[in-house]
Amino acid sequence: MKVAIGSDLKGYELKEHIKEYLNSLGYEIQDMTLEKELDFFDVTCKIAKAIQEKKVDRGIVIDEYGVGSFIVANKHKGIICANVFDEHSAKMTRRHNNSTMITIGSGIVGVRLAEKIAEIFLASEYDGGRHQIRVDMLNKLW
Amino acid sequence: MKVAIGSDLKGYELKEHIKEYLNSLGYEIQDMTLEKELDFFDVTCKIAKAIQEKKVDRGIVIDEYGVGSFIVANKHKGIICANVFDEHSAKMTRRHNNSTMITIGSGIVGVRLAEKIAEIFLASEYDGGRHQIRVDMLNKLW
Amino acid sequence: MIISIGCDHIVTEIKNHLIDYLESKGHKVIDNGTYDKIRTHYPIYGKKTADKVASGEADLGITICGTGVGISTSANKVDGVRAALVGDVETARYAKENLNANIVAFGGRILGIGLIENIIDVFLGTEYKSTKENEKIIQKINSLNGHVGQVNDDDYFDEFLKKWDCGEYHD
Amino acid sequence: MIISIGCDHIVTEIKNHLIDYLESKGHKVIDNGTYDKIRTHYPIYGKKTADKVASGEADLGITICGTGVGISTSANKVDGVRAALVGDVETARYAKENLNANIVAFGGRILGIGLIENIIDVFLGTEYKSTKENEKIIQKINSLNGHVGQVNDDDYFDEFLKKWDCGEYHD
Repeated sequence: MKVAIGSDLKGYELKEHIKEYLNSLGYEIQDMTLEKELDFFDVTCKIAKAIQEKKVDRGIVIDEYGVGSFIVANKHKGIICANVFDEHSAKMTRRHNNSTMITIGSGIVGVRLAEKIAEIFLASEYDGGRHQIRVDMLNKLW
Repeated sequence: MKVAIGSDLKGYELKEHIKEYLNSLGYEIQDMTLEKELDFFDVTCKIAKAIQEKKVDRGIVIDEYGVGSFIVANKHKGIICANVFDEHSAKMTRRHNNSTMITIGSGIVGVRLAEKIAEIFLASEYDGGRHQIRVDMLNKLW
Repeated sequence: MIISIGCDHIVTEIKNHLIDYLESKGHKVIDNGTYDKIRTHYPIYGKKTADKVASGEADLGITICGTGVGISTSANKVDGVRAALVGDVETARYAKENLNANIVAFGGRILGIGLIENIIDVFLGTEYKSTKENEKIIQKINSLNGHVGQVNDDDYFDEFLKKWDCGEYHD
Repeated sequence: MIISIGCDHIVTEIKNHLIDYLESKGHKVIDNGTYDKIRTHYPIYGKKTADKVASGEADLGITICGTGVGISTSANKVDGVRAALVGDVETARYAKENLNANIVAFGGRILGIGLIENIIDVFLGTEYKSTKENEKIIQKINSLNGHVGQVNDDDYFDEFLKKWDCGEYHD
C-alpha cells in the first residue's frame, strides 16, 4: 500500500512525526511536502490528485484544524475524506465509507492520539456490502 | 486568582506554551515545575497541596495522557479534579463540580484545544445551588 | 436563522432532539429527514440538507450520521457548501470564522449531546471574518466546484436505489 | 468478567444500553443505579460502583455522568480504586496497561455510544503490564489512600441527604 502524507506549515512538525511512526510500522510513505511553503489547499489538492490518478492508495493531510483540508479533499471527484480526531472514527470511516483520505488537526489532536488514528486508518479494511450503495452515491456526486 | 501550573517531562513543552498563553490573558501563573525532572505523581501532589493549603486557587497539570495526574489529584482530600479533553467539559466541571484542578494530556490534546480548555476552565464560575450537595459528598470522601 | 438539518437512520433521535433545541432558541428548522429508523443512505440526506444551504433557502446546515463522515462528505460535494466535520468546539469556531463554513457536521455515535449542543451554539454564534487571507482560501475552495446541475434534483440517486431495491447490494 | 457499573440520572439510558452491551458479550454486570431519571447525586453511585471493585466483588468498573468528572472523582476517592476519566480509546489503553486502572469513566453528554463501546472493549481487553516503573507509580498512588472505613457504608452520605430533604440545598 502506497501512502501519501503532507501538511501545511502548522502541521509540519506532527507530519514529520507521523511519517517516522508509519515508517517504523513498515508503511511506504511518500512525503508530498518536503518543502514547507504549501498551504493546506495546495497540499490537499496534490494528495487528492495522486489518489485520483491511482499513484497512491491512501492520503493523510495534517493542518492546524484538519477541517480546511477535509473540505478541500471532498471537493474532489471520487475522493471520500474524513477529518479524524478519534480512533473509533479512523476505523469506522474505512469500514463504512471506504475513505481513502483522512485529515488531522495538529492544533486539536495530540501526538499519541494522532499516531493511533493514522495507524488504525491504514490497518482497517472496507466492509463493502450494503455500504457500497452509499459509496456509489458519493462517487456520483462531484 | 492564583493559578499553579506544572508538568512532567512529556508535558513540559505544552505546559510552557499554556503558561505563556495564560500569562498573555492576564492570569498570574505560578510554575511549579521549573525543573524538568518531576514525574506526574510528584508535580500533581505539589499542586494539590498548594490548593489544599489555599496558596493557590486553581491548578493545571499536564502529562502525556492526563489520566495519571487526574487519579493522583483526586486522591487528595478536598480536591476535585477533571481530566479535560474538550472545551465543554472545561466549562461544565467548573459550573457543576466546582473543580479546582484540571489535567490535560499532551499526547491527546493539541495546542489550540489545550489553550481553550485552560482559558475556559479559569474563566468559568461555579453554579452552586443543588450542585453543592454533590460537592459536599465529594469533600466528605477522602 | 433558518437551519437545514439532515441525518441517517442511525441518529434520527439525536436529530429530533436538536430540532427541538434549535426551535427552543427561536430558529426555524427545515428537517430533511430521515424521519425514522428504517435503513436508508446518508448521501440522500446530506445532499438534501446541503441543497437548501446552497440555494439560499436556509442560512446554515447541520448534518449527522454515525461518525459524521459520510453525510458531511456528501454535503461537501454540493457546490457552494463548506461542511465542517468537527469533534470539538474550537474547530467549529475556526471553520465558521475563517472558512465561512455553512454546514457543521458531527458523528452522533462519536459525540455526546452536551458537546454537540455547545458546538452548535458556537457555530451559529460565530461571525465569519472577511480577511484577505480567508477570502483567498474560500475562492480557491469554490474553484473546485463540480456540476451545478445536481442541486435540488430529487431523482439524482434513483439509479442506485433501483439497484438496492433489486437486491444488488447485500452484505 | 464481573463489571460494576453506575451512573447519575442524566445518563441512565446510556448505562442501561451498556449493561445490555456487556451482557451480550458474556460479562456479568452489577448495576449500582441510578435506575431512573429522578434527580439524584453522582457520588452515591460513584462510591457504590467503586466499593464493589475495591472489595473484589467486581473485576472492573464503569462510571458515567454528564461529563464523567463528578462520578469518577467520587470513585477515585475510594481506597484501592484508580478510575480513568477518558475521552478517547488510547487513554483507556494507557490507563489499563500502565496504571492498572480498575474503573473507566466518561461523560455521557460528551461522548457518543459508538466511541464509548470502543473504549470499553479496549479497556476490558487490555492487560496490565507489571513493570518496575508501573509498580512504582501505583504504589505511590496507593500511598495516598484515605479512610478505609467508608467502603460499603451505605449510610455514608445520610447527613447531606437529610439536608437535601429539608430543602437546605436549592438553586
